Amino acid sequence: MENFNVDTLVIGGGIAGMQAALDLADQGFQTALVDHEPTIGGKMITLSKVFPTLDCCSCITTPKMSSVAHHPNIQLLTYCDLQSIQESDSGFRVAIVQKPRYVDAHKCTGCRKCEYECPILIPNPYDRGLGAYHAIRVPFSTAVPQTAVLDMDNCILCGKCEKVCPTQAVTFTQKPETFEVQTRTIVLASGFELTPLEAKKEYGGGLLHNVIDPLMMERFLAPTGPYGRVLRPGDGKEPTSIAYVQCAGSRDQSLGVEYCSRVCCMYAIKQAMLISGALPMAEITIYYMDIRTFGKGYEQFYQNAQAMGVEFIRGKVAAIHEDDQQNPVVKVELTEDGRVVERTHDLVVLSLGMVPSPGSAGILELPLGDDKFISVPAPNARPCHTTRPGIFVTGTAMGPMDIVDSIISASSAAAATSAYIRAHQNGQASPKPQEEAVYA
Amino acid sequence: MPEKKISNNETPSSEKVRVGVYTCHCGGNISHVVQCERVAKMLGKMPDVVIARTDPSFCSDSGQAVIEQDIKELGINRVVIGACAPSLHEQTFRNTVTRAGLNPYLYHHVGIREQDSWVHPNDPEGATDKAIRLMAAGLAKARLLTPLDPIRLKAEKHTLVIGGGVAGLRAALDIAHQGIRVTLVEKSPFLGGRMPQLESVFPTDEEARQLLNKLIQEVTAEESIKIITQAEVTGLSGYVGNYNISLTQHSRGVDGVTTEALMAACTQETPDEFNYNLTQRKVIYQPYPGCYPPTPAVDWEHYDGKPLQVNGKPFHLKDEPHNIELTVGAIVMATGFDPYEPRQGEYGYDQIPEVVTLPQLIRILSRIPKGEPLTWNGHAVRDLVLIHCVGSRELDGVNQPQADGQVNNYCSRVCCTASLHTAIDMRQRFPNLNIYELYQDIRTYGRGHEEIYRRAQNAMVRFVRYHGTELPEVLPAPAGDTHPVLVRVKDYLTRGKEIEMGVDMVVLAVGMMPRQIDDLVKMLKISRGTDRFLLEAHPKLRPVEMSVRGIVLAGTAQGPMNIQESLSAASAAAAKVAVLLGQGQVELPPFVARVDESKCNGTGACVEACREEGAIAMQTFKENGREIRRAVITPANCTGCGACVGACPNRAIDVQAWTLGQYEAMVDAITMEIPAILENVS
Amino acid sequence: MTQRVDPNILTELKAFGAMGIEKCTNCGNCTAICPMASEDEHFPRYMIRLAQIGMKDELLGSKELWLCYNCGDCSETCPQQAEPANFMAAARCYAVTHFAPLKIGYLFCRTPLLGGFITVLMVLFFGIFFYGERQTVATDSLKLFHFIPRDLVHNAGLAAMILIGLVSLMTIFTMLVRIARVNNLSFRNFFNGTRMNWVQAFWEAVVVQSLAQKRYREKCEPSQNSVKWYFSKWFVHAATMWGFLGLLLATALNFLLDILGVKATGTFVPLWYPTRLIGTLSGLLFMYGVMVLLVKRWRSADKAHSFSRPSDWIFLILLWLSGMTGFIIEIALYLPGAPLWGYWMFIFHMAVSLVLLLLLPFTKFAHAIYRIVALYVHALKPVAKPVTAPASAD
Amino acid sequence: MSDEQVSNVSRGEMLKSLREMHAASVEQTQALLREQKQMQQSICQIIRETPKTVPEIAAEIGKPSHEVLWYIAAFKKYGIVVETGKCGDYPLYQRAKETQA
Repeated sequence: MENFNVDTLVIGGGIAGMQAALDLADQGFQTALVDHEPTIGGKMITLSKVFPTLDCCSCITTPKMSSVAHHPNIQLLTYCDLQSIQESDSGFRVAIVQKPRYVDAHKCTGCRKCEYECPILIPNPYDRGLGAYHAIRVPFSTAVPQTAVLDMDNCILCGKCEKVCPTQAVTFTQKPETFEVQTRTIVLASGFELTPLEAKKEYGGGLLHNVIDPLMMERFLAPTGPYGRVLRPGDGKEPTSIAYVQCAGSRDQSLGVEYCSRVCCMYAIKQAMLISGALPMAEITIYYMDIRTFGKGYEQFYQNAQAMGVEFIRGKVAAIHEDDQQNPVVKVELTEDGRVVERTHDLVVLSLGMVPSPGSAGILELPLGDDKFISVPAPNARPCHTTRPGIFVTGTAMGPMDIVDSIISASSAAAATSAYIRAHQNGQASPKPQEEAVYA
Repeated sequence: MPEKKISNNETPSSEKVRVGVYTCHCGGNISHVVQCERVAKMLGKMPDVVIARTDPSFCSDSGQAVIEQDIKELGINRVVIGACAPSLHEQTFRNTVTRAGLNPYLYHHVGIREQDSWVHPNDPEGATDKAIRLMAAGLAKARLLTPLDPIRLKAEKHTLVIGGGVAGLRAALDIAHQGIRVTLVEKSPFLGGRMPQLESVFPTDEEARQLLNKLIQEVTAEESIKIITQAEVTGLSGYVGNYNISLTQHSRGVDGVTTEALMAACTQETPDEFNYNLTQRKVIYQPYPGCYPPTPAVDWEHYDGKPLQVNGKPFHLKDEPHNIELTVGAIVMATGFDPYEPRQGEYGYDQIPEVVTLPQLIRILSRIPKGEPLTWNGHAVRDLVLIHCVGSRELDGVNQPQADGQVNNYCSRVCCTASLHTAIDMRQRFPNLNIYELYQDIRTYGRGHEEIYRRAQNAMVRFVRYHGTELPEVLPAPAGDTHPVLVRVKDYLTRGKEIEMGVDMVVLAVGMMPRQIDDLVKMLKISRGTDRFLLEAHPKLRPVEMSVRGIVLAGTAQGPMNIQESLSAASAAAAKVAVLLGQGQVELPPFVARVDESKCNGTGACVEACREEGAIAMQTFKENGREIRRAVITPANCTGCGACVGACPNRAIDVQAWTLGQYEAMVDAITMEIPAILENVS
Repeated sequence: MTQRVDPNILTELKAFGAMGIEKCTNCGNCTAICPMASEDEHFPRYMIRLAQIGMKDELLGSKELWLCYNCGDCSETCPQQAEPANFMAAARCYAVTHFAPLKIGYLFCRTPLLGGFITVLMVLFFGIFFYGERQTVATDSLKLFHFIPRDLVHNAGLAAMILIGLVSLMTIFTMLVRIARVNNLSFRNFFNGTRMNWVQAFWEAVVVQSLAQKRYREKCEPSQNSVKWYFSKWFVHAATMWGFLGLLLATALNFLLDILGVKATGTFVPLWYPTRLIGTLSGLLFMYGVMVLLVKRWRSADKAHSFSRPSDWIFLILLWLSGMTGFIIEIALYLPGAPLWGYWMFIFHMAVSLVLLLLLPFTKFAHAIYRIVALYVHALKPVAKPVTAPASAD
Repeated sequence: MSDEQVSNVSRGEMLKSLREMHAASVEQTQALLREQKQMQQSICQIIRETPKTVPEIAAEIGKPSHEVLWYIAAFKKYGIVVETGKCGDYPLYQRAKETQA
């Protein structure tokens, strides 16, 4: 990989990163988008449908991924890690490592012949480990780029993939490659992780197979999910009683996560509605402390869910244990009528919250807020500016937010970034000269 | 998108039509109901269809690649895609087709999600049948498609920002930073909107006016921003890239020289809106010290017209409104919000003097000097109740509808945090004050907001949880009670026990209502949602754009937001404007009327039928020595509504890509009996 | 019935040591995690709520306060770190203050200095009293009941017993009255149990739960961290309680033997003599329990012991002193000759033990009374079921 | 090892040296593969003739049901098993028609 210059380096290929990159590239700025995963799409690509419109998620994400891939002003750098960053006179010099795919990205056509030939099955992280894929694979059918990647840690080097590849793209000898990008600005969109399923021991500490995280449920609801339908992972039963435990990973000082994660109420309600569609006989209960459906159209969404028969019970679930049928039993006080009950469900979804993705913040030497997300010193004046001039932050890297807010935040970061570039031009290449206008 | 070359737009009509038909599963949205494979199989048997495929999602990169490949390898020259609504991905597929070297208008999009699978979830058979018909109709149309070119127009690199509140100011500044000229128009005589009425803002506890002044300074320092106050949009024509705007600006009424004398001479008073009518101000006024512009202005609406006595001489204040015309490429709607005004008697509002709204309380608090106790209505306030969700989260059948018959069933997003923030402030300033918050759910969702909730708890603010179906009651206390007002509520943290609080002041945390901008909405032909706020084109694909191209949204005109969110939305709006106007040109779809010269004999019916200004006109041509009157279209002004098509007695006008011939073919295909379709196939 | 909110109760309870309780958002985690809470007895959340809106009568009239064994699970898992266990302890202190006559408990719950001072004063008073009544010192062997006349000791003990008996009855009565009022019961309900005979309830409360500590044993051990059995909450508490009861029994038996003329109090007996043996073994058990409890409090070992009220300390210290002095006396008894300090220690022991008994209704010790009553009412569950029906139907 | 070297040695030798380089992970993965093969054999054998639910399969081969489900999901994805209806709340799975031995 050659070194090259860009106007902006966007870190993170989730929805916020893609939107920021597109908004900047559309204005004519040379943009590089770097992601440590072998495909862009972030967390959003693994979701089923999105609230409150219930659009299918891939209908929103995949075209954006495609636009990013085809945009003449965007250079896509997948499966790359940031190594270091140095301030230079015209911005930043960023060293990036291209991790070896063991597949020549230029030769690979994404035909997946290698994948079908590979004998090893490994847990598929895009299915939260509940589905499987092979040690060499295209991450998922809509991945961008459609390039296979080999997991050397789970490879027996049998060479079958190499043999079957029609374009001789498999190269076991690839090595990490380091290259440098000279950029004038950086947009950090490194996203979030779920609070770990294991964090709260009262909820089984991740050991109960039928107590799952919400992204698992997203996969069950997505047509491309591991089972192609909603089944509980403990024994493949189609659940008839499903419970959501709200604030299972937020607003809980016993976990060290004190803030509200902002999206859990809505995704729980959304999933409840989708489950009602997929399993019309299922009873769905949402245990909550406060329902926070604050966004545009969200309150109506909540009321619709109530009308559909989703049961809302105010009370923080204190503990979950398993009965001898693998059924999770929740213990909760129904605070509205003051009774303590133990209720048995087939499946419990812990509405886990958001914690910042580890990584980039440290390399960029950005200070963190009390909540460990990137600190934004002047939220009421410059909501996307970090403490370092020329580095902007957007999306869930700066705190929990939903997709709509992430997209708006991304566009706003794009505006801040382009304003910064224009203000610090130093006689360097400005956006591409405009074409002569054509009159109708 | 920057220069996308449109090539191969000269597909000769004689060329053999080769259609590719693609039925999308839409990630299950369609395939869960419609048997897509069957649709594809049926369509595959129809004439001219070269290939019929299905895919989990054609909009994905791999899906698009399939289509591209077919065009290149199978020589497909017409593309029919059955998928979601065209509003979502028509553009996506246009780009796909273009990339493959085909004219983008040789592709037709059939909405079999919104029009079929979503509306017939319980009738898979019927839905599949319907999908086949819709697709067959699409195919019939696609056969008749001709290559078209988009209309490219020079775009004015100039933006109109309507509204001088924090969102408007931010949007103006960010747009100016992208090298685009801005005219900021504000209805009132002063900038700042609602923000200066706040004191300290959460979560940073900064001074609202200080923050705002910084922003105003930046805006006023920017040469490419022109600020016009006391002005309203009174006329609008044109289209994206070239909107012609008429503004009417009122006089400020005072000029620099006599300002102070005039202010001194002015005696007429009127309720001060800045303090939510709690106080009086003169009709010549500055809302607050340090406002911008600093020059006072005359409140023409309330001015009684009587001359002032200045230095013993009568002085007449006169409003001489004048018009300003400008051409802009885009419009930013930053018209803001109004606090919900409770109706008389709602929680005792406007009946019991102890009942005020939260915005009023903030003004009241700002007027109490440091160290002095809180008094209201002539007595010390020891106990105070804040009621949440007033004018928000209302329920049909529980809350009384407003004048327009609606209830505000949305959440206003900011009131929870604002109430708690104010409560903390009060507990700090008046340590003996006891505060109750009556809430349904505490929605401190934002970054640092939960911390505010915690601070309020640590400050011993009391919380009482009511149900939206059983609202609290505010009553005057019987004589001899320790407090003037009683608040009764069923507390759902105490098993619904009915409790009562004696209080000295009741504060209603009122929600947000959109500004009254009916005229603008009509003029711009933009849409509002059921909540009456302005409606974005799509909450995720185009969250700050309206469906009318060139009009973008900033701040609370779109829905309740706090300051930080307004700023973000405003900056996002600026980014969209920059993308739209940055290239200096815009592309309009070619779906405009076209006159078939051979058929037009100049009846003029089309001109009469046309609703757009300057879209169609009669012109006289000399042909073979004869003078012929014929209709001529100005594509830029035509919206493609088709009114002229219906009016023409000679079928001489058609809308491009939506011609009568195409419609007829579609209708024939859609009404064909299924056996007939099959026959047709065999 | 509409009730007027009293905002002052919570503030008052904070002064009783309910630190952090203002952070409570009523999420219900504490009640759900509580091993003692059940369908009908829901606490701590509901107790906290009563305090938040100032429902003083309901709070004081609740048996739930006394069903809590302070295992600390609620505080351990509280999402807000509002320390509900702490609140319950404070509320019990508050209740003790209200139930016992003359609000003497207030001193011991709220004012560490004054409470401690009064305790010391009382000990001094009895010390001086016994010192004033002392007789000759025997030097050949320790003849304690010659030093302080046997009858005097017996009479003082009897008087103290009668006094605290009366006071305890009063406090029990006050508590029952409140429970009755809050639950809309008549006082007779407590004795004509419908489904469960009140004798049975008594058996359940006194023997099964209080002596055998069934619920404590079964429910109050933290499930997560495995503690050695001899450090388990239940064992430490049981050691203290049974040790104390054993000592009481030994004393009573001695008294009985004296009345029956089998053996005069204070005559020398070998270590294996039944009453002596019971006393020594109980004493060892007792000292072990008290020591562990003291160390736990001192180290704030867990959430349940993170905060201590003066009343907790005074009670524990008195227990420790009485146990410790008892052992020193026993050592003196078996030493050759009659060390003089044995006599002084005896005076001190008498004074401390008397004060311990006298403070029974006013310090943390009072839980021994109230918990039995609460457990009794609990055992009468069908009668005591709250008649204020939940306002919300499902 | 540079590209030049690779082209000079035979493919077999290259793989061999690579295997040495990744000895630990290869050995681990080979063990995993054996387990997977065995699992696949025993599962497929059970459901070759009659479709069964996950708990039934798990009971027959004596493995935890969540593990069996993981394999079933994987096999289903790659076309080795198919779903053939339901037994109560549990879907039934059967070996797909084999295209090759």
